[in-house]
This record gives sequence, C-alpha cells and structure tokens, in this order.
Amino acid sequence: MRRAHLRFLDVREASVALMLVAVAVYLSFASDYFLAPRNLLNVGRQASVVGMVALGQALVIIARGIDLSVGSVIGLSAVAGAIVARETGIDGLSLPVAAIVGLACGLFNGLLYTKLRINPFIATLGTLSIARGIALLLTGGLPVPLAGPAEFLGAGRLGGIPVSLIIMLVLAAVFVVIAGSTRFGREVFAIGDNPKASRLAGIPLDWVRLRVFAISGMLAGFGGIILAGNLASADPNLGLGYELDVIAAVILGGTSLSGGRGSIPGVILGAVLMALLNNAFVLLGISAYWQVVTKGVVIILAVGLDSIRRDKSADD
Amino acid sequence: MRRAHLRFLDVREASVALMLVAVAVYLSFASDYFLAPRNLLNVGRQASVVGMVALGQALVIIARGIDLSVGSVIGLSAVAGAIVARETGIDGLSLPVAAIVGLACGLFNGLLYTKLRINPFIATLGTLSIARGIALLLTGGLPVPLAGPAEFLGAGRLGGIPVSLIIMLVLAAVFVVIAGSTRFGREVFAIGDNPKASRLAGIPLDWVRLRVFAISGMLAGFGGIILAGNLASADPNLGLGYELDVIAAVILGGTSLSGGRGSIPGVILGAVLMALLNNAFVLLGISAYWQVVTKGVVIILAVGLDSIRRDKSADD
Amino acid sequence: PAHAQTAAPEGGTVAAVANPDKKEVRIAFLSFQNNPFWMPVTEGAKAANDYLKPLGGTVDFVDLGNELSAEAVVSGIEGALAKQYDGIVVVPIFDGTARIINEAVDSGVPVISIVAEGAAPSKRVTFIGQNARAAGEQIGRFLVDKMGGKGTLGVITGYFGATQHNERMNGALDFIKANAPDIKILGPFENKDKAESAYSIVQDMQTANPDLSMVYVTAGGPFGAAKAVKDLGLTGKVGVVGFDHTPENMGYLKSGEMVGLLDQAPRQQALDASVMMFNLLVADQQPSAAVIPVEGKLLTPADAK
Amino acid sequence: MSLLEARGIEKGFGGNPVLRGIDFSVRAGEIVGLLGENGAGKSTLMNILSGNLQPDRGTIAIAGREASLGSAAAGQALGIRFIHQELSLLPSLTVAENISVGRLPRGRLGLVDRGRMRRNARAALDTIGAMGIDPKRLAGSLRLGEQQLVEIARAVSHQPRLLIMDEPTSSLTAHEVDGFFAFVRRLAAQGTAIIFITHRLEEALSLCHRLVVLRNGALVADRPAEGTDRQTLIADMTGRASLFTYQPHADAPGERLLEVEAAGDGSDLAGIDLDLRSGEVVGLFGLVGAGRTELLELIFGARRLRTGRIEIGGRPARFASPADAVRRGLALVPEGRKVQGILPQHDIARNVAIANLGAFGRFGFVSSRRERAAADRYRQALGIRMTGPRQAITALSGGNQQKVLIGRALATGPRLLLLDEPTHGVDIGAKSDIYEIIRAEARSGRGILVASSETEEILTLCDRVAVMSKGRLVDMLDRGSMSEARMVELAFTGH
Ligand SMILES: Nc1ncnc2c1ncn2[C@@H]1O[C@H](COP(=O)(O)OP(=O)(O)OP(=O)(O)O)[C@@H](O)[C@H]1O
Ligand SMILES: Nc1ncnc2c1ncn2[C@@H]1O[C@H](COP(=O)(O)OP(=O)(O)OP(=O)(O)O)[C@@H](O)[C@H]1O
Ligand SMILES: [Mg+2]
Ligand SMILES: [Mg+2]
Repeated sequence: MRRAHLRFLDVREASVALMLVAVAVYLSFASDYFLAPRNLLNVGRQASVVGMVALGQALVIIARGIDLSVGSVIGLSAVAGAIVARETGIDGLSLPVAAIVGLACGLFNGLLYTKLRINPFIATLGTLSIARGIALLLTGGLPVPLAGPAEFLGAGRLGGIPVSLIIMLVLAAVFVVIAGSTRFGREVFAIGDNPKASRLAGIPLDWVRLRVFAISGMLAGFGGIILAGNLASADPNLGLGYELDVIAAVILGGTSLSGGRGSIPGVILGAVLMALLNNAFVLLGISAYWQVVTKGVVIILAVGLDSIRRDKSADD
Repeated sequence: MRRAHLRFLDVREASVALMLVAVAVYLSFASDYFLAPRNLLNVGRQASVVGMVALGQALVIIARGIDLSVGSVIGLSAVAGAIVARETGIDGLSLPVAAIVGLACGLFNGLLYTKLRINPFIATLGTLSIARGIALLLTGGLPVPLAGPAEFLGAGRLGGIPVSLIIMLVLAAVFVVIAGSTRFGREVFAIGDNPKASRLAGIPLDWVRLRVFAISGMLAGFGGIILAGNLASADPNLGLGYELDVIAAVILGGTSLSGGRGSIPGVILGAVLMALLNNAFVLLGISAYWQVVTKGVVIILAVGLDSIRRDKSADD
Repeated sequence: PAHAQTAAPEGGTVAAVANPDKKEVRIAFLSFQNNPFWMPVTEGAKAANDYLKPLGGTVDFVDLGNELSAEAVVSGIEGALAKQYDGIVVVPIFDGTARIINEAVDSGVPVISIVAEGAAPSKRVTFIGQNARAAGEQIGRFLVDKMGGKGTLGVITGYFGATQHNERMNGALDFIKANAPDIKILGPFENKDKAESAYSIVQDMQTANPDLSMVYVTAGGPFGAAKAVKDLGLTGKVGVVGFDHTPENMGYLKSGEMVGLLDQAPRQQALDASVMMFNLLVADQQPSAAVIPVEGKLLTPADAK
Repeated sequence: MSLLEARGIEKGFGGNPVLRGIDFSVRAGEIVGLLGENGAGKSTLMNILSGNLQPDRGTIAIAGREASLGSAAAGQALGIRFIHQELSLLPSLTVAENISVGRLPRGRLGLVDRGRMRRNARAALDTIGAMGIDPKRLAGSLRLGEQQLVEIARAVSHQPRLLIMDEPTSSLTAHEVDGFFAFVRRLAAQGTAIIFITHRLEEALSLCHRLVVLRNGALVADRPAEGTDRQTLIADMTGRASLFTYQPHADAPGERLLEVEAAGDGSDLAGIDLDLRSGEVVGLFGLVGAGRTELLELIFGARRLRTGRIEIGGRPARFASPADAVRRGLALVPEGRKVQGILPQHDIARNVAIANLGAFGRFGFVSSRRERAAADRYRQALGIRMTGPRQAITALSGGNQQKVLIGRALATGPRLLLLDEPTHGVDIGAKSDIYEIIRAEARSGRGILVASSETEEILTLCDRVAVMSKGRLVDMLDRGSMSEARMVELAFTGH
C-alpha cells in the first residue's frame, strides 16, 4: 500500500494534476457555470490545438530537441491549405495540404539539425521567421477565407462534443501508445537519455530525430488548419507566439527540458490547465492586470507544489 | 602557424563573426550610407540593450539555466524607476531603483530555482507573467514619462558615441573578466558542465545559481531603464518579447544551451548581428515580409556556416 | 502664380503645390506591416509617390517590420536620418518615439505623424489621424444607442497597456459609465490581437452571462468574436463592434454578427501626410493645424448591403 | 585460424602516437587478457578492433578475410561486441529495454512485444549469473555494479563471436565476480572469443588463457597464462620490479581529526562510530551496498546527518553541503568519476583547480597561469600521462582521469581526505604511485579514510580498517588483526 501511494505521488504529472484539480474545485464553488457540461467542453476545445501541437513538441523535447517554429508553422500551413482550397475550389484539400506543409517544415527543421548539425534552438528559430515570412508573402498579409471540412474539424460538434477535442483525445491516446510501446517511441526516450550510448546501441539517431521533427511539424500543420477552421479564416499571423504556450504545456506536464523523460498524459493536463486559467478569468471576471499576475503564479505553483516535499539535493 | 590558424577557426564565435563580416561587406556595397560613422554608431546603440541583457543571460545559460523573464523585468524595472523618479521628483533615483527592482526579480527567480527546486524554464516563465502584470498594475497601463540621467544613458552621446554603447562595451569587458578570470566565473562554467561533480568539489551550487539569476535580473533592470531612457518614456509593455532576441543573441554567439560552454564576445557579436539585420532592412528598404524571411535565413546561416566543416558525429 | 494648385490625388484631400524650380524632395514613409490594416496605408504611400513623382517628389516606403514597438520606430527614424531624407512621415504609435522625432526635427528634417502617436508631446509638424479616445467615445455613443442603455457588454482589448487600445477602450467605457450606468460591463480581457482568443473569450463570456448582448473588440481579431457569435447561433442577439474595414470584418458586417465598424481612413491619412510633407519641403507651406483629426466612418450592416 | 587478426595497427591523436604497430590476434573460444598501465592504449586498440575508431595504418582480418570496420555498427554486424569502460546505459529505460535497445522486438500491430523483451532480458541476465536483477526496473535505479552486469547482458544477448570487455569487473562484488567468471568460461567453451581488459592481475591470471601486455602503445609481451606469475606481469607492464608494500609509520598517530558518534542518515545508515587521527590511513571495507559511499557522503556533508554527531578537529560538524566541508578542510574523491568527478568540457588545469580556486589568485580572481602550474605539479607528482595542462580531460585514459581527480582533492590541502575507491580503473603502476602519495600525505599529518572493495588494497594501505555491512559499522580491526579472511567474514555479517 505504501508503495502504491508513493507511486501515485511520484508520477511526473502529479503536480500539474493536483493544480488542475485545485483550480477546478475552486472554480466549481466560485462560479455556477463552471461545471456546466457546455463550459467544460468549451475548455476542452480551447485546449485542443495547444494540446495537439504539444504532443509533437513533447516528443521533440524528450529527444533533447526543441521546436520553436510551431507557431509559425501553424500560420503557414493554415494559409497554404486555405489558398489551395480557394484556388482549386476543393475545400477538402485544405486538410492534407496543411498537414503536408507542416510536415515539410518539420522535415526542414529535422534536416537542418541532422544534416547541417545546427542546434535545434537556432534551426527552429530560423524556421519560425522563415515560415512566418512565407505565410505573409503568400497572402500579402490578408487572411484567406476557409470553409468545408476544416471548419467542421475546428468548429463542429459531434453529439455536442467539439470535434477538435475528440481529435486531440484520439491523438493523445495514439501518442501514449507511440511513446510507451513502439520501437520508435522507446528510441526517442533512449536518444534523449543518452545520445552517445544510443548510437552505440545501434539506434539510427538522425533518422529518429528527423521523424520527431517531422511529426512535430505535421501536428502543427494539422493544428493550424483546425485553428483556422474554427475561425473560418486563415490568417498569416495565426499561431503567433504559440510556441511558448506549447512548450509551457509540455513542461508543466512533467517533461524534462534536458531530455529522456516525459509524460504524454501530462502534456494534455498542461494544455488543459492553461485553457482552464483563461476560462477562469472570464468566468470569474478577474480584473484585467490581475489576470496576468495570476497566470504567472499558477504556472509556478503548478510545478512548485510538489517540489516542497522533494529531496533538496536530489537533482543536482 | 598552422595551430594558430586552426585555433582561430575553432573558437566558438567564429561562425557568427564570419556572418557579421559577410553582412557588413555586403551592406557596404549595397548602401552608400552603411559605412557612415553615424550609421555604424546607430547600429551599436541599437544592439546595446539586447547585448547588455544578453551578458547576464549568457551566464545563466552557461550555468544550465534559462531566464525567460528578462523582457518583463525590463518593463517592470523601467516603470518602477520612472514612477519613483516622478513621485519623489528626483530623476536620479530612476537608475538605482530600476537596478534594484531587476535584482529583486532575479533573486525571486533564483530562489524559486534553488529553494523550491522549480525548473528555471517554468520559474522564469511565471515571473515573466507576474512582472508584466505588476508593471501594468503599477501604471494602470499608461506609460510614465522619464527624464534625467536615464535619458542621458539611453539617448546621450559622449564625443558622438552613444552612451549606451559605451556602457555595453564596458560591461562586456567586465564580463569577459568575470567569466574567464574570477572564481565566480569558473564556478559558473563548472556547474554548467557537471553539477554533481561541482557539488562534490565543494562549489556552493545554490549560492552560485542565485547570484547568476540575480545578475541577469539586475542587467535586465538596468537595460530596461536605459531603453526607457532612450524613449524618454517607461511603457509597461517595454521589452515585450525581448527574451527570444536575448536568448538568440546568446546562442548565436556560440553558447551551448546544455551548459558549460560559452563565449562573452560571442554574445556581443550575436546582439550586433541582430541589430545589423534590422539596420540593413531599413537601409535597403526591404519589404516587411521579406525581412521576416531574411532574418530566419541569416540566423540559420550564422550558426550553420561552420557546421559544414565540423565533424558530423562530434556532438551526439 | 508661383503656387499654382494641381488637383488633389484620388482619395486624398490635399493638393500638391507647384514646384517650379524642380527641387528634388525625398520623403521617407515609415510604417509597419503585420495585418490588413496596413495595406491601405502602404497603398496611400505608393499613390503619393506616383502623384508626386512628376512634381519632383519621391516617397520611399520603408517597412518597419511586423513587430510593432517603439524601438522599431526609433531605429527606423535613425536609419532615415542616416540616409539623409528631407522629410519623414511616420506611424509613431508609442510614447517613446517623441525623443527621436525631436532629434530629427532639430537636425532639420521635419516629421509628420499619422495613424497614432504617443501621449508625450513632440516637435512633429502635425499629426493626422483619429484621436483614439474620441474614436472610443464615438463607439461608446453608438453602443449606448444600439443597446438602448441597458444589457451586458463584453470588452476585449488587444494588449493590456498598449496606449491606443487603452484609449479606445476607456473612451467608450467612460462615455458608457457616464451616460448609461445600467449597462453591465464584462472585462476587459486581453486577446493579444488574436482572433482565436477573441473566439474563446466570447464563448466563455456567453457561458457565464447568458444575457450578453454586445461585444466590443478594441483592436485586432474582432472577426473571431463574430465567428463565435455565429457558431453559438446568436446572430441577431449578440452584436460585435470593432475597428477597420478589412474583408473579414466586412463579411460579418454583412451577415449580421458584426453591427458596427469604425474606419480610420488610413489611405487618406497616408496620402495627405505625404503631400503635406512635399508642400512643406518645397514651398514651406505649413499644415493647417498641429492636429488634423480624421473623422472615422462608422459602418453598420446597412452600409454593407 | 584466428577469429580476428590485426596487423601493424598504428594510431595517433593530434600527432601523438598512441599505438605503434600492434600485431594482435584472438582465436575462437580463447580468453585473452589485455593488460597495461593507464594510457597504454588498451581502450584505443579495442576501439579500433570493434570499429569505433579507424586506425591510421594497419589491417584487420576477420576469420581470414580482410575487413574494413568503418563504424561500430559495421563491427557489430560482424559479430563483435565491445563493452566500454565507461558505462553507457540509458537510465530512464527499463533493464529489459536497455538489453534490447536498438532492436526492440516487435509483436502485434508493430508494437514492442514486452513479454518477449522481458523473457529475453531474463534469459540474458541469468546466463551471466545476475539472477537478482529485475528486468522491469529502471536502469537508473541500479547500483553501478548491477548496471555493469546489465551492459554485459546486453552484449551477450547479441550472441557475439567476439566479446570485448573493458574492465568489466571494476565495480562488481567478489560474489558477482565469481558468477561472472563462470559465465565467461562457459561462453568461451561455446566458441566465443573473449578479450578481457583488467587491472586486477589475479583475475587475469585465473581467468585468461593468454595474456597480452601493452606498454606505451607497443605490445611488449604475449604469453600463455599458465606459468606466468604476478611479478613477471608487473615487470612487463611497468618495467619496474618492485612496487609499494605496506610500511608502518614510525610516529604515533597525532591529534584526533574525525570523530563520528552514533551517526545515521535516517535511512540506510545508523549507529556509526568511527574515529581517525592525523597521520592515519583508515580503510572502509564492505560488500557493495554496505553503505561506504553513504558514510563518506555523510561525513562530507553531501548527505544530511539525521542522528548522532560528527566532530572534525574537535569541533562539531553539521555540514549543510560539501562546500562547508571543503571549507573545514575535507576533500572527497568520489566514486564514479564520469558522473560525479570530471568536468568534461574543461581542460586538465581547470579540473585540477576547481575545488580550491581561492588558492589560485586573490580578491576573487583566478590566475590561469597558476592553475596550469598546479596541473604540471600534479602531473609530476602523480605521473599523469598527458600532453599538457590545456589538454581536454576527456582525452585522457580513465586511470589518468582518476589521477587528475586525486590531484584536485590534494590541491585543496585537506586535513581529512576521503577516498572512495581511489584506484578504480587505475593500473598497477599508478596504483602503487597513488599508494605512495596517500602514505606520504598521511605522514605529512593528514587523516585519510579510504573506501575500497579490494582486500589487497586495504591490507597494503591501511593502518586500521572499519568493516561495514548493511549500513552498520560491524567492527574496527587494527593492523594486528587485519586479514583478508577476517575482513570478508565481517563483511558478511547479517547476510
Ligand atoms: N580521443 C582522444 N583524443 C586524444 N587523445 C586520446 C583520445 N583517446 C585516447 N587518447 C590518448 O591515448 C592514450 C591511450 O588511451 P587509452 O584510453 O587507450 O588507454 P588505456 O590503456 O585504455 O588506459 P586505462 O587503463 O586508463 O583505461 C592516452 O594517452 C590517452 O590520453
Ligand atoms: N540507486 C539505488 N537505488 C536503490 N538503492 C540503492 C541505490 N544505490 C544504492 N542503494 C542502496 O544504498 C545502500 C548503499 O549502497 P552503495 O552501493 O553506495 O554502498 P557502498 O558500500 O558504497 O558500495 P560500493 O561503493 O562498493 O558500490 C545499499 O543498501 C544499496 O542497496
Ligand atoms: Mg581504458
Ligand atoms: Mg560506494
């Protein structure tokens, strides 16, 4: 019994889960509307794109990389999908085009890293700028209207449940399997843990890394078209600054920036916590500038909560 | 001779230096105005605040940390300094107050890390939000006018040379000494290289880390009041998004995100490269969207240039 | 006569003076580029260049990039001074730009500000633009009228602490508080100019306040709010009010989610400012006033039809 | 016919020759011991034979056919497995995953077949006599010795034709060594060729068929183990005949430096009583897991003292961190030099100086010149094989890295020196040097506490020995009553 109990508290995502529960409990007393299914589903929808993109980012970070370009890839993919749909008149094309453009951006990042050995922080910072620039050039700065399946994914509901939420949950389930039970997933952890040892063990480092970045790019592309679909409009500035939210969700969820450790459910909890905060501000009508302060405090608490009981010298 | 030659190419900042020279040579042909002393000094001034703040950030990153809060600390310190100056009527107070507020923010980050063991990414992300929120609360969202010594530091010139540029250069020189020839500097590098070994060698990890964050905060505070002095106005949104520029300057300059390695002159070169790019855009009249693309390409090239000759498997 | 007037350019209100000595005049036009608002500004600058070219004036459009900040304006003006332009037209927006504007003017390069400027006074020749506070008040009046003096209004602002956004917001809110105290105000909430944030905020506001009847978006992304209204099936029950005649916004104005859109006539501002600068440089013709207000045109669904 | 035959292998790093024309071969079913001082080139030669490094000159033939081993993967494809001196497990993966990593078995739907993976791991662990290791545990939670066994299991599970092991026994217990040797003999009997690098001469003599000695990059001896004795080997390796033997010190021990009373850390350690005087060398002996490292950490402030008390030089010492301990004149050479010892991105001079920067300058400044001078001093004193003080520490052989760390500890001028397995991976010549140094330091008035798993080391070096078992100090033996049998017997107390 004691072991099982300890185990629960020891899991990496315990801290953010605790914080999530704390905020939720508080909200359910403070606001009559919080527990309404409709509101909960809204929170889920609001978390869905960040959550989706964070899944890919989590793999990247577990493999000791970082992908700063996701925000811009969201914008570029959405714009490209919408333009192709508009030009061809086939709305259905927007989805595959966005995913492919995202994939291409991810591959570009991956190649910069694996072939040119450019550190991922710089490589993806470069792509962040390039992808945004191309999105602006493609559109001349004007948003492109978007409809069809993308709008269904972004704004539609199935039995009252937002489609984008369903997609995120399905993807999360898939990623739990990928991370825990596939050769690729285990190799991602191995690489993040000790790249040298992994190479000696015969893991094709570059090939794994390339795929990790490709996946992150593709999810950003997919997330982008869903986000644009929600608004029925693909804005070249879509996703601006998303990278920080996405990385924060990953780290809040217990993934270590130094690689080799991470939790997929934690990532989703992290994304939900961030959405919940924004929801709380509106539901409770917190005054403007206090929103900003509160956000910071909650982020710190979400990770700090459990550190009080942790052994001090543990992680030196 | 051969050794010396190799050595030069091997220094960490060679790549960004090369890129800097390339851009400068190109500009001196492409624009008649580029080489005008006045323009060169402008570039120096534009690089000065990023450079200054990046010096502190470099120490943080070398010690295996990261400080995302610098942008907000710039804003909060500037605002606090300006308010105290306005309320007391003593313009001279703005500088020390800003430095102290920055220091306090840095200490706060450092304590979150060393006492509560909150990972620096999350701790400083929290502070980013909290400091910005406090800046907004203090000012009610309105910019505060600022004059006196802060304006002299930010906008003044001595013998034609911008004061802020002089300050940055002096600080850089001080940091070269700190990093290379002081006990504290050695300990920062050692901690970043191998925290466990450093602890057993008797280095007081937490005390070194605390000072590193404090310095970063103080430089951000100082940079903030200089930036505000340049604008003669302390805006609560001052420094928004600066963290990415600052971190990019550090990494462009050859500092490794995984700690233990870094170059102070490289940091300054990184900051100057970023300022040079912005100058180039204005001088050459490059359209906004192409600016964004170009910036990304130059960032990638600045780090990628030398990777072509580097050994492929070297850094696994 | 020496100062024979030509006709004002299309879309502008100021005509260029004659330039008999064929004096070459170079004007730098500094502006940002990050969303559709800036397109008519750019067009205005280009049109001014075409219009002034035969008369001996060039207007060079200098892009300050896609991130709006005081530092970008300062480096832009420093660059223009380094390139020895005769005059500068700029979108200063921020408080912190006064010093560099003064420096330019002191070194003999006149500056005209357009669109928005900081509260700190500067030596610019004139400011052409919409007074953000007045614009807010104009919207406030419209809201009070539209809501019949009661109901619930949600407020979404771009960036907390951004002067222009604050002014637009407070202009409206102060008017409403003074004239229609029964209107309940929610917020403000920050959307960082993002449509997707506006969407979520409207969703949440409506959840907590089923009686929501109007949403005011002070800066970027109002169409996200309109889309939320549409998706909630509340078209006709909840209206969105915001700024700028972008195609997106106009679409929702037509379909009814958006009920009011205030325009800033950005093309006219750009054009007039450039021509005024030309006149000033060629004939020392001073502008009519230190501040030339541009009355915004408030479009309603009726105008979109 | 030889399974592997290397001819004329030459290799240099940055112009310094490390291997000078080595001819070396190994037959199927043969166990070859490879010996030599630190930096003799053993690891480098093995890296070349396994494809990790490319020789500057020379050829390698596998089963009679010339092979070009362009990479470790190429070597592995030919059935060559190399277990490195430095451990390379993946701490956040399970033991089973570590054993299969690089070729995780796929089952239905392409997912990893966990059952099969665990069975494979179990089988591999059992083969090498490591029945006690649970394949489901995270590798990071294993002791050093257990990690080493997992690495061996991983190599073995590939069923190599040639298995190269670089000091595999350095962190195994005597018991584990026995099981492991039995396995190595079985493996050889099945036809696997084995190359075995070690610094423990007895092990080499009892296990190997043939012994090859490298000195300074050249192969100086190649003889059958039968009929070879220690002395011959030592002479081969060092060119010296006699090595350090215990010399009782003349003076009586001095003042009391360390006094530990009923100390415990609240978990593994409890009720430790220990004292140490200046001029004394006291050993800490025990089986792996006995708590020696913990005790040293407790004294050094790296672990919190929960019960009892500790006095240093007659004054109570409750250190909050090692920094406090260093200030009070303690120094520790930790076990596990790669993880807890070296600063891999720093040069030798800085690695030496880092623990006592105050001594290399004034007013918070540090003089690089004085750091380099110190490095040169210890290079002389400890016989560190290096090209210069600015050389990267990672370019040194393992044993030489260890000497640098001893230099680091000595540079703080400690009154009390704590050594945790100080000659781990150190060659016999250097070992002797280190013993000399330790004795000399003791003579100059320092107190020295040495944790060691080698009875021989304790007997050679120590004036007294404290034997530990399961977190308790079982008994303290003085010179008169110290014997291998007695120490081992005590170490098994409570087992
Ligand atoms: N990558 C490298 N760069 C430069 N020099 C190296 C490198 N690797 C090894 N050396 C040098 O080559 C020599 C032989 O090293 P090697 O590791 O083969 O020794 P070893 O016999 O295995 O010693 P030990 O018993 O200490 O492990 C040493 O002097 C070492 O400093
Ligand atoms: N990673 C670990 N996880 C769980 N228990 C551990 C771990 N490391 C050590 N222990 C336990 O701590 C105690 C002491 O271990 P340790 O190996 O450090 O002792 P030691 O006597 O110094 O042995 P040695 O130094 O020879 O390895 C033992 O009970 C051991 O099982
Ligand atoms: Mg070796
Ligand atoms: Mg031990």
